[in-house]
Amino acid sequence: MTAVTDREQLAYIAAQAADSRVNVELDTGDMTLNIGPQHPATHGTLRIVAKLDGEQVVSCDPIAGYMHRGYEKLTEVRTYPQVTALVNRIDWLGSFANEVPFILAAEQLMEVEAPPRAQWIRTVLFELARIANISLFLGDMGAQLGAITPVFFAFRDRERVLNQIESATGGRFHPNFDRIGGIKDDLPQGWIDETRSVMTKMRTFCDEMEDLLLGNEIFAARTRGVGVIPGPVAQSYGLSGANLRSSGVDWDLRRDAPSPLVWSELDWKVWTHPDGDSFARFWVRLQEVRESTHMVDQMLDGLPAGPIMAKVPRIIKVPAGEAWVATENPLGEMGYYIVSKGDLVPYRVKIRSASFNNISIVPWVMKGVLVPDIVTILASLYFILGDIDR
Amino acid sequence: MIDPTLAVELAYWQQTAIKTLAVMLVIPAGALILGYVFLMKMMAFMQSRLGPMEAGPGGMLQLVADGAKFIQKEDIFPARADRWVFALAPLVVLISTFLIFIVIPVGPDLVVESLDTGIFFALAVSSLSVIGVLMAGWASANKYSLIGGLRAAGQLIAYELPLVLAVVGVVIQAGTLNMQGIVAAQAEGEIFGLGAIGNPFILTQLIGFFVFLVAVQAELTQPPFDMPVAESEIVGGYQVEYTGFRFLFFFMGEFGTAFAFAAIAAVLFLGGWWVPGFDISDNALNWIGPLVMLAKIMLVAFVIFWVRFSFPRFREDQLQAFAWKFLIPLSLFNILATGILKVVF
Amino acid sequence: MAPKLPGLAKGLGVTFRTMFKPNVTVQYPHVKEEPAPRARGVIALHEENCTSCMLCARECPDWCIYIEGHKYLAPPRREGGKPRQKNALDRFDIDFALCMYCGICVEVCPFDALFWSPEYEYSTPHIADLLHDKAKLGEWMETVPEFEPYGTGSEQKVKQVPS
Amino acid sequence: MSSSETDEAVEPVEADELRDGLVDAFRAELGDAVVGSHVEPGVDVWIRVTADAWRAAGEFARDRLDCTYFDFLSAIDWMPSPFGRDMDAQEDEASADGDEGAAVMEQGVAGGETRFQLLARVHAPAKGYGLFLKCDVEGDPPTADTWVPVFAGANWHERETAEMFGIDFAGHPNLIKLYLPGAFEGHPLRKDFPLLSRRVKPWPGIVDVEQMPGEDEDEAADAGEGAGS
Repeated sequence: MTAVTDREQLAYIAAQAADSRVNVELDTGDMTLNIGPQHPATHGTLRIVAKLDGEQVVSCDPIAGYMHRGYEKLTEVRTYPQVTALVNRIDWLGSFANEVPFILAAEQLMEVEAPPRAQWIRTVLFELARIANISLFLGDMGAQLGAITPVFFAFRDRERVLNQIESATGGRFHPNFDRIGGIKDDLPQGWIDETRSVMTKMRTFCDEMEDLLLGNEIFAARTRGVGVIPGPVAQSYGLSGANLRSSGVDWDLRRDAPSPLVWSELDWKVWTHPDGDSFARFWVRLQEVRESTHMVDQMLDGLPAGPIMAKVPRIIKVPAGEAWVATENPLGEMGYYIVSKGDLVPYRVKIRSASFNNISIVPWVMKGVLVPDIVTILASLYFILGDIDR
Repeated sequence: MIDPTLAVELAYWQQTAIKTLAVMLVIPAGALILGYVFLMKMMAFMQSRLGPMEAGPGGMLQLVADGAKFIQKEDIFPARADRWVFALAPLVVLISTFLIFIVIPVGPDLVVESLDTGIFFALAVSSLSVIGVLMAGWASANKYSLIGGLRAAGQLIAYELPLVLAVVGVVIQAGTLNMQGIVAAQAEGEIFGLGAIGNPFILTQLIGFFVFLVAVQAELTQPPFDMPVAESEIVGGYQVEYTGFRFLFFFMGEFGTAFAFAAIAAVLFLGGWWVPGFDISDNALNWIGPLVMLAKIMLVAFVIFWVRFSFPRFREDQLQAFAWKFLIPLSLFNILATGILKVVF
Repeated sequence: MAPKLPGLAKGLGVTFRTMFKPNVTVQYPHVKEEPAPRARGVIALHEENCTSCMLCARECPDWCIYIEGHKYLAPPRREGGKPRQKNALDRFDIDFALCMYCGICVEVCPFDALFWSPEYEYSTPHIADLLHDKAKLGEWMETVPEFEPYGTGSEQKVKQVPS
Repeated sequence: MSSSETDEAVEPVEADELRDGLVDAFRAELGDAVVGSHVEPGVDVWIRVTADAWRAAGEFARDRLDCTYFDFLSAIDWMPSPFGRDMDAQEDEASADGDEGAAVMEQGVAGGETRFQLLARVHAPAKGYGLFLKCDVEGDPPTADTWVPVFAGANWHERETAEMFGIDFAGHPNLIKLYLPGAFEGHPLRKDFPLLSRRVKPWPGIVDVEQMPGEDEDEAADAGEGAGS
């Protein structure tokens, strides 16, 4: 809570109002409809200025920045453990998955390798975060299209996954469990069996979603052929994750990028879909959640015994140098570019978040669609506001 | 006319007073029952929740509490709103609901006015709500409500036609427009010699029943046809600027109309207040008629709300195409088939 | 199982079946759900262990731990020995309005004076009351659960909570 | 990982011919516009070009090295920050400022001369490698050509870099602020932009355990200081 006086607060709000008039050149022809920043379809405070001609969208550009917390400035004054605590608030649904690339980049700079048991537990929690994140998307996609029931199924079953993350790490949304050289603590007793039962529950959830939405003719009518993004355009905008794989580009960092985590030791399949429309994005994510539940089962069977923390000095000073590590987060490719000058605090951390690129394609994909399709396409691109604004 | 229950001579104005009072009570009660049983409890159980449990035993008084809350809310007019039109819009919607109940029979003698053109009057009056919705959409001086109002106008008009055409099949088979006559027709008639359970038109008019239910779903702007109040796109459509008791009118109008249309469907397709085993003019039906009607209304309302909680919503153009290209031809075919069969048998 | 129903009918089937399955609501004020023993609800202070070394206050990213202490001469351990100089803790406040529950202070404390307790019902009408002082943090000590034993294959040793 | 200025000696461990090949391809294409490069065997490759060859480097990477995937584009400000971490006790402030002059500005991997340096990453999904492109930007405000015609995704990244670092992108179709409100002056990610939230509140970590009467001053301060950082 920064100690900003009321006067500054009022000046800031006045500037905001001025901004809305100056930035958007007013065009009297069409009707300009402001969707957001407080709007149910925008997962948080994204504002979309859509120029409508009747129900047809002439142009549509999102205005981000209502949730900008200035992460890259904050990381310049924080030590590495403090940044880890801070950084899992960027994509607050894929909790644990935010910390992993930052810690891996720091480990790469320090040339430290976490023991195998720590790597396996990291990957288990990574996939649990993916399941928790994407299962909410499956429910929310239904809600955006008007079906009220799926979102409650999503929250009901996702609760069990969050309980598992909480009983292992202590925090449901912000685990802060990853350390340079290993993880903070080991798994409690009985955790593995409980997680297996949660995984079977999640598979029945996926079947319910398939029955409720995927097979539904109305859902198909609303999403097939809506918001088609061809492969090359997706690549030039830097879309990542399920948005890229649903446009036919077979690229998944878990398989293609060398990473100390244990994805290479499991057998699993990367799901792609040729169409690139909203239906394909929903379909790819549904298969990915199922795939993740199978991966977690395999990992729980093969969890090695051993220590969970490598030899690391108490006060961490990362040697000078630059490192980049990106992992396949639930929303897409998230990467950290750490520039270190050898002292307690990183010199510069560039945070490449998935939703930033995923939403930069909105002006291109929204030309000429109908108003209800704005919501469908936004829901299918699936962004988290914190990920866009950082 | 002797009022059967009181068996005392009542002047005409006294009867109308009682009947109006009865209708004035039925609508809020019907809205409360439907609202509580389906919107609160059934929806909750379908979503593996409990629904409201704190207000009253099992949360029964939740809607009463909501009503009180709405009434004490501030009555806000948007700055550039068209005051008179804004104020009258909810009333117009509510009036159309009240008028429908005039012709709905609940017992051999229990009907406000047994008009000869009963069903025709009911459908004509039910299209009044379109005007109320348009007034609300325009008067709120808000982009979202304008879009909502226009969408509602397009949708309600598009689905008036299948609604009426579905009823025509029933009228052909019953031979009369009078609701009591339709109930009587269903009581006496028999299919293929099997007279015991009479001939509820749902058996012979299945297509008509399906088209009627779909059209009712659209008239009530409920998912999968809730474009006018699509909360994830236009945040409540024409209702967005309404607060306090005006929003209560809209809410009561919505559920009152659901109650009314479920009642019409019960009369047209499920044999109204008649139950097998009773003679049509038996005085006892005056007592059990309303209960039978309530049971049938709850059955029909269950299907309406069950569809509401399970489906996503259509897009605007798909909704119109579905009405014009699929429902209307289907109902015309139904009329044709009924006509031919009527002549043959 | 069921014949290839059209998608719409399958959707109805799912909602109909869910109607009869048990629901998951926990009616909070009457029935309370047990958070996991490791849940980070509130921080408890074991005052005897604290030597006011200020490490937690320095490491806290949100700057929400305020410590004041003074030195005093403690009686020597062995009679005739030199009087020992110890730190006394006057003030140890954690402002839970600022705290982001990251757990760095609990981890960095070299003398195991801070512990996590899964207690979560300490909301107050005034935000100022979220500044828990030394006594309040001491009260939370009772709610700190024993550390859970670890799963198979772990080489961690289970820590003890000072009684 | 030593931050060697230029790539004169490849680590003897194993030459990474794939990434060396990339560097040579760039050298063949752009000639002396490639002013610096660094290969981290098996991990990554950095190539630094001059500002006016920036767009050509992008097009070359996309067309001939089929790096069709645009990852991100940002900038680094190499001037050390005069404020430090705002966490040292206020009276230590003086000592921090004292040696500010001495903190020389040395760039990281693949070197560089100017204060601002653009940093972009592109990726070749088909081939499975990615590469970093860097370039120094001079001038006041520092300007570089835009990558929007090369990669459509660069639009937002350049808008963010422009408002955060004050770097102007010539040819950008709509270079208005992305995050910050219209009337916001200054470029927050520049090192000389103060982090206000840390300047208004005194740091609670200041050791103010009063000394014992008759205790000498510095020994206590060192105890506090030593334990802390």
